[in-house]
Amino acid sequence: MFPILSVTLFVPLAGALLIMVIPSEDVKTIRRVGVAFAFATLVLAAIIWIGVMQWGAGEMRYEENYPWIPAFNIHFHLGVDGLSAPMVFLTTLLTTLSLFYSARTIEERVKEYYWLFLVMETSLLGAFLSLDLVMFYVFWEIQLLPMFLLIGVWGGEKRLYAARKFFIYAMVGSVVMLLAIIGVYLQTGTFNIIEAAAAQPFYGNFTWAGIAFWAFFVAFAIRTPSVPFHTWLPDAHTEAPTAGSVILSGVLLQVGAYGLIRVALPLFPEQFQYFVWDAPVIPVIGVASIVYGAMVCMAQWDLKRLIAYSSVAHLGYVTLGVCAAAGSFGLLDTPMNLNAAVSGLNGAAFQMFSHGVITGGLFFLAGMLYERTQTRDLGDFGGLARQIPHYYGITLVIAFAALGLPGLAGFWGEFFVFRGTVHAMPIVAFAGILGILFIAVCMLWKILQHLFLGELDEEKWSGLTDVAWWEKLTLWPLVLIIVFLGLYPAPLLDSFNAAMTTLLQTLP
Amino acid sequence: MIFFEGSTLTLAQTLWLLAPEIVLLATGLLLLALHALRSRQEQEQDQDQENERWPVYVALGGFVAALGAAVSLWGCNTQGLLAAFSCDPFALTSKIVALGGMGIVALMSDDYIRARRPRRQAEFYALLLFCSLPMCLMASATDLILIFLAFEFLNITSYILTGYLRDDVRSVEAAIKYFLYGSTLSVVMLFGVSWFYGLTGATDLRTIAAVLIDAENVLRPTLLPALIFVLVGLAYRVGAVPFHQWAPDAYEGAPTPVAAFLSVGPKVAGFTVILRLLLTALPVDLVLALDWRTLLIAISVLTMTLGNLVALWQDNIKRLLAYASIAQTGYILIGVVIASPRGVTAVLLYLITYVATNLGVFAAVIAFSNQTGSDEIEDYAGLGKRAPLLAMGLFICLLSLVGIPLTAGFVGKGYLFLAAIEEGLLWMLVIGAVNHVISLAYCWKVIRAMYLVPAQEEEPISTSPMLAVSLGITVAGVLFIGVFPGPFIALVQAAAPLFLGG
Amino acid sequence: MIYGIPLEWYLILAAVLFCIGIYGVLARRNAVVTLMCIELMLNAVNINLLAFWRYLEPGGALGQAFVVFVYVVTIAAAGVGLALIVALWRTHATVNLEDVNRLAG
Amino acid sequence: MVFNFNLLDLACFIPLFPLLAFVAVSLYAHRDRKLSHSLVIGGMLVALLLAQIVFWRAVTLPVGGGGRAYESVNVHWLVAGEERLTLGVYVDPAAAVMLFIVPLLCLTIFIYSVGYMPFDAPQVDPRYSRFFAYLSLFAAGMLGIVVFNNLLAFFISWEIMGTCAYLLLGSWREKACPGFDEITPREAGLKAFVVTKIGALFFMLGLALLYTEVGSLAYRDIFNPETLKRLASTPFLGTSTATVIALLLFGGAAAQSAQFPLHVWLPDTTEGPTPVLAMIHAATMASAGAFLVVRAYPLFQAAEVGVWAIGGVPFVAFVGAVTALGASLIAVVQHDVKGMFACSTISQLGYVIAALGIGAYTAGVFHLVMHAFCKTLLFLGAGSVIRGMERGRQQTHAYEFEEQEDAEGEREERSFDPRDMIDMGGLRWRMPRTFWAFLVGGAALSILPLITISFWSTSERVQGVGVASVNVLSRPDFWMLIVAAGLTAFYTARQLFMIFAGPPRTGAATHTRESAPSLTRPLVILAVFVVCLFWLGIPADFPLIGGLIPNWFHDFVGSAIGAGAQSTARLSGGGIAAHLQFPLMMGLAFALGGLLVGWLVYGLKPMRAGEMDRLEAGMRKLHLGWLHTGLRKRLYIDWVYRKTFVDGSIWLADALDRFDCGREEGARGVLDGLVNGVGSAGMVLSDAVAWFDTRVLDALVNRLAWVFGGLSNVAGWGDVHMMDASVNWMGVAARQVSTGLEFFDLRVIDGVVNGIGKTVRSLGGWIRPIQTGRVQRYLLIAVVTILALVLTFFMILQLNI
Repeated sequence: MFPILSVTLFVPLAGALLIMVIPSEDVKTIRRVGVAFAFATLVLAAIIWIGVMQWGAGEMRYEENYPWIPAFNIHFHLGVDGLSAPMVFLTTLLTTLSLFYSARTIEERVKEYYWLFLVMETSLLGAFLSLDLVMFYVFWEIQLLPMFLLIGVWGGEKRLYAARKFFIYAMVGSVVMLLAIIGVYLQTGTFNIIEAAAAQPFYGNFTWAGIAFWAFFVAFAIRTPSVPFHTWLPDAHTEAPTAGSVILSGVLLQVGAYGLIRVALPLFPEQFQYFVWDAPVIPVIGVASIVYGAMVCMAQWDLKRLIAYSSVAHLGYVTLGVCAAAGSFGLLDTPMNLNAAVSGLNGAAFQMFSHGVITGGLFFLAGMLYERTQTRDLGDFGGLARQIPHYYGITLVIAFAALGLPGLAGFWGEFFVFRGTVHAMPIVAFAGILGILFIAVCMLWKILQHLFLGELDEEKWSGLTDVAWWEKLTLWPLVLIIVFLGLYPAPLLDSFNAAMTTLLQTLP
Repeated sequence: MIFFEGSTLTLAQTLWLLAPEIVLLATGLLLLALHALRSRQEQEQDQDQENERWPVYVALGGFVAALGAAVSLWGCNTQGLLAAFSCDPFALTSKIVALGGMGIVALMSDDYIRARRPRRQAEFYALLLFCSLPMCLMASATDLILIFLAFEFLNITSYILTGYLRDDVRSVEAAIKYFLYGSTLSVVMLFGVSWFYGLTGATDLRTIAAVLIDAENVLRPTLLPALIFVLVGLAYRVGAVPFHQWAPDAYEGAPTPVAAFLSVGPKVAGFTVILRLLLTALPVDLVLALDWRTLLIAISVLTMTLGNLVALWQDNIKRLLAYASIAQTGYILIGVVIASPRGVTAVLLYLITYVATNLGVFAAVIAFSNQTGSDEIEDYAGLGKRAPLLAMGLFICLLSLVGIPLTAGFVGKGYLFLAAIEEGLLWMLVIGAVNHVISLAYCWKVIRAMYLVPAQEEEPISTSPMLAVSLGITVAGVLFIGVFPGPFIALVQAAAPLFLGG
Repeated sequence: MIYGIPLEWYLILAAVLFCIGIYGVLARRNAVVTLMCIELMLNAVNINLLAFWRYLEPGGALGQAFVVFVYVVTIAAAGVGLALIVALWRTHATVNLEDVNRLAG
Repeated sequence: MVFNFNLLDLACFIPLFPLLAFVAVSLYAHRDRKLSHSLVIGGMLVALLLAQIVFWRAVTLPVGGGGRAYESVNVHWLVAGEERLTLGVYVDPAAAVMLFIVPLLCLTIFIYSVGYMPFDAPQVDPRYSRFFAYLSLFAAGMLGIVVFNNLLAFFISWEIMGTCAYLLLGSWREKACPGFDEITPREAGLKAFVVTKIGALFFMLGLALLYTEVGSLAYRDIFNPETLKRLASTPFLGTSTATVIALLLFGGAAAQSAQFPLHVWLPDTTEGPTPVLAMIHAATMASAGAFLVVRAYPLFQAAEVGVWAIGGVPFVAFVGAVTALGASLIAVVQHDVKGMFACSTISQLGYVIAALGIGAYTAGVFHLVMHAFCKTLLFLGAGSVIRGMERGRQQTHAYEFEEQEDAEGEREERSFDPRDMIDMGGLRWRMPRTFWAFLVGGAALSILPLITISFWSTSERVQGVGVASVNVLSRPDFWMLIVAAGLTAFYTARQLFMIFAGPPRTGAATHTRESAPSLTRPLVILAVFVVCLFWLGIPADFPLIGGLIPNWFHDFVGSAIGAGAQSTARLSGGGIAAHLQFPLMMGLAFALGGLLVGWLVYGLKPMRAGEMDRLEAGMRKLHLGWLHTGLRKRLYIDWVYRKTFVDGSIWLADALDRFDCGREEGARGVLDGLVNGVGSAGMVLSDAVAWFDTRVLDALVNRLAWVFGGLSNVAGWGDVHMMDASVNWMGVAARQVSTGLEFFDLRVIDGVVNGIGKTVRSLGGWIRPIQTGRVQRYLLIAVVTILALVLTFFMILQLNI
């Protein structure tokens, strides 16, 4: 069978290598090649997704499994199901858009920028595609370096600080995860995620299982990021170049959430349930991320910081959704609980996808504004609705989606998360719902009011130009996806639902 | 076992087993002779041998030949056949590693030496060869006498190399310190060895082991200090805390290629000796094994922690690398402590990855200092702009030094920690993890300078072909091992247990 | 040889020499003296070896061989050491080890 | 299902056309104003036609006869595990009735606003088509609420309406132009959005719970009796699931239709343009809230037993009654035309809610419908009046330029608000059509309460708690509604007289002319409808006119919950007991009394120019001035909210932000600091300490600043009057709490970080000097170590371990 997954995985890498040999003066070719390869990957990803939906999204499709390091029975093992296929699609989509957008905005050291970006795409895809813990870890760690360089080289003025913090945080996380992975291997003798889940590492040995579970959880929580592991995010976002923060928030964070669903939940359902039910630490973390993130978001005046905190809050819903599923582990025999748990997970996954699209869009918008005005301080603006109506319109849609307005993509994730949570743990749901309110306030009050309404500072912004064609081309796909999914979520939801139902039913 | 039947060896076979050493020796002598001839010619018709390259080519030829000989010996296992000398896969592996490393050292010292002591190149390379010879011997030695001889041989030649720039204040100072420290501690070790001899009446490791297994509880009280003395000497050789202090000064003062050699050669040799001596003479079922394992555990923890912590402080990259390699010693000691085939495998694998990584870093450092004449980290500012490829190579090697996936360092560390956990040394794992994170910090220091700090001056840095080649080889090795570790693991796994079991 | 001098005496003598050597290496400032002290320690080792040989296995040649090797090494080391000290004098114009501390930290 | 075409299937296209119009305008047509508003009106016209078809079809079919509703067009929409939720249309009598009125009202409003929006005034230039696009989306949302077949789609459309309200109010005027209660339009929009959002969150939680419990949100599933019984019987959070869900849904409804605790957003919307008000208050948004209660009526019934009662009154009814009374009280003292209507909207919706709460389903729906008509009519009328006043004022100016302007003119100049009824008067002859429309609307408005009140007469089964039938006179809600009825009548009369009666009180009023036909025609149409429709729903036993025509509305709508048959049965039964006649009589008396008082106060002797509002004067005379101010300030409720919730949360946000990452330079946040501390303790030990020090100092300074700020605030607020003081005290408390929290964490966690930093530094400081550079020191260390080792091992041997 045609190894479409590994092809998809390595197409960007090939692009990167090709770009390396292009002389760095020939900027035009470099850009063309970069966008072309990214787009090719996007097409492949779309094909994969369609295929997965075709053959049934519940099982792993297009599996490829070759021995890599036989000594430790480490395999080069790829596979894709209803959960990972959309994430792959999201990754390729955002990368394509970012490269297309950067073709107009990145002027210095274009060559390095482009091949770094493509290398990063490969590593991101690898994390979503790999079914082997070591591969997952390897890609997980490789992702950090290009992002680290993107922030550090093309970043803003405080980039050194931001990059350092990002690096240290990420490394701590991955070391912890590495230890946990080794532990799992020594227990189960395999790195295969599915088999390891079936073998239930440390089964019965609660202490060690708890330690391993927390090692995984902390790694994912740092990446996700959950309060209190989140402080690297605002700086990283604020300093990163536009496309960098798009990928960072759109995909890089999702890898953490993905790991939570793909690895932490199936491997350690018991411990997960224990820390959701008997010692409710994780729900508290989730709610804290939501409410705390939203409140801090309300206090921001730097546009990018604000968006960063809003994504802290958004990803809190993912944690909450997974909690809902984990909490009902063992009670899944009744259809009501099963459906609730499944829709909790659906909500989490949907939130991942929609957050990727929405926050990606928001960061694009922020970047466009910054490149025009060289300021991100919300206090400097006002009344832009007249000056740049097209920009205003698009911002309206995306901002409303970000505050979870029903009818736009942002709503479903939150709704399903609450549908999963409200019956099992009403208190958590009632607390978490506050986040929506605060996010709404800060989107409307901070962004819309301060940017677009009020008096237009004529002599300051009269020269401001509306979005150009390539910016429209970057933004409109996101807007269309947001609206379409908001009104008709079925395509995405079916895909997630199938995968999640299988996942929960195969739990021991 | 291609060509040994029977329990005795013909002279030819014995010489053939010594082929690598012989080749090295011969090449070294050849170099010296040629040098003598050339310089006489030079005096006759006074031509200049400024830019002559033949010494390095000859030396490389010698290394390649020796390497070939070692490879051709692959598979034979003469344990017990020869006195004092064993040619088994373990020895051959470390020989191959050492010779490869030394070859690369020779490759990258070309410009450096030609720039500084043009008329004395031949001697330099001869000394390099004479350094490699004892390393090979140490890999194979199974007798305390031979071990001591090789040990001292290595010491003396490396003193000379360290002080090779005899007009350079720092070089000479480094040499004299290294000399005093090294010879004192080697005498201490020798003292211990003499007691070994006295107590067991033998110098052959296996005999010692046999004696000890019978009469351990009688000998243990008296043997312990001797053991400690020996361990101290070995610890000095591999630069383990608190016997590491010669290393930073020597690295900083020595000519950079020599520093590169110091960071790999003695370590490889020293660890092969440590493994062979301890595991053969004091096998794990003795109580003494418990003693030396306890001792080494303490030393290892101390070494990795202190090495990493102090490395944070360094502003001179050579010193930084010195401390980094001290920390690496600490990691490798974990493998020694494990004292099982898996542990030996881990050590060998780690040594391979370590040599590749460290030489890569040094190649980059040499290339940089050849151009700018500086080793200070802040002068690396903007290297990413000035020499993208060089910076990328250094970047990759640093990542490998820290142990990021898909680089050799990750394979080495991963295997080591895996083995450690299997032996139940979980706390080792924890300390290792902590140190891993600390080590990120000084790695970051260099990366930050290279990529994030804007450069003072913009003019690009060109790398000479020799250095480019050596850097390329090492980086390729690092990446290859990182991505396809399978064959290497298989290799060392084949090599490890033989001299234990046999 | 059996003049009634027990083995221990030799060993103690060797140990004492060794300690003197150590003391000298640690305490004396002059590089040459330090070098001599190292030689002293080596000789202590030689005494050890010879005593052991003579008392434990007078038949064998192992100990003697060892001593010969040690002598060789001693001489080589001494040669290199002296050369280095000369170089030290040429570069630093001193042989006082206290003053040789440029490389530190 | 096999597809057989039914006219009712057209229902699914009804929301579609306004939506398409919105898309078309916002994407393409927005450059051309004419095109855009004609697109919008066209879309609504199509919707109207379809709606009419569906309505008449529904009426002629026995739709809902015996509670059967028509449902079709099921599209696969949502999945969760095994269960599926489909999207489709659902037509039952209530929906049919809404389909009859909503498109009609929306269309009139659209047409009206074409005339109302100054077509060529520059300041509305770029947003004209945007305005119509939003209106269209607004209508689409309302229609969606009516036709869809599950609560989730209901919710989506609901939120779309909220958003449109925000957009229409917020982005309409850019300038901050404080109206009567110093709030700019965009603030009003934000307030509206946030408050309704709070309701929406309750609603959403309710939906989530309901979805989980039932496994579906389609009406057919959630409203079938077994499900309801199960919900009512399963315990949850100390009561029954049905109750929790009902309360949550009611939270949503209360916010949307501005019931008591969440009513604050509605009065402020008067800052928006009048057609928008008509949409929000009458036609769509606020009505939607009540319509939710109508929709979920079976659920409320199932839950009712569980819903706690206040003074024997069901919770829902109680909230409705309180709202009705309070809002009408506030309405009495308003000077602003629109503001008064806003309050009256609140109180009327309170009636609807109360009616539904006590089980008067049909009365509630009818009240809702009629209120929609009246209020649209009145708002449009008010708009016409305001336009008239503005035009009059412009003419006054022209007039005054010729001759020297007098002090009078200047006074107007300073404080002229075309919405202030004090400045009006005598418009009866100047704007006749508007006047008649107003009269009809006002009359209807003042009669409306009787519809709900009459329920006590028409129905035996008054919903008490547990009790089948109670004596109405013992019911607080009854009395509240009665009083509110009187007040309604009074303020209607007051307004009519103040605007139209007597001599004009200002130049502007003097020069007012009748508005253009584009404004007045919709008024006429609406007036006609109001007059006709009333007859459809007259309770059968209304005095004099009762039963002249059969109460068709009651049968049709009531049949949805099977109340129709019974009512007809009772009709055949003939007369009713006297004690049931009593409430209606009472209500009638109050209404007429209110009108009478109004006439006595304002009509008998019309107000003069510059005269103070009679009511205010009277109350001051009775030393009730404080009450009057309180009422004018809407009982300070908005203000309390602002002081506590709004400011409190903003303070908390700032505090948390400082805690998190600190906005000022040097004052890094605690979490951040912790991380940096660890990070840089490992990294640059030397600068760590200086850095911590600065941070501790900064923390100290911040703390002092906070405390002093708090103290000065206390001092500053010392002299304000009672309520003010208490409220501010709460504010200060909130601030101090957050300060303390932040300070505590700064101190504690900094301590930790400091500790780490210091230890690691000392470690480094201990290690580094070893490397003295003197080789003999090195050797010394080595030898000492050796000795130490030897000794240790001898120890070990002695202990022979």
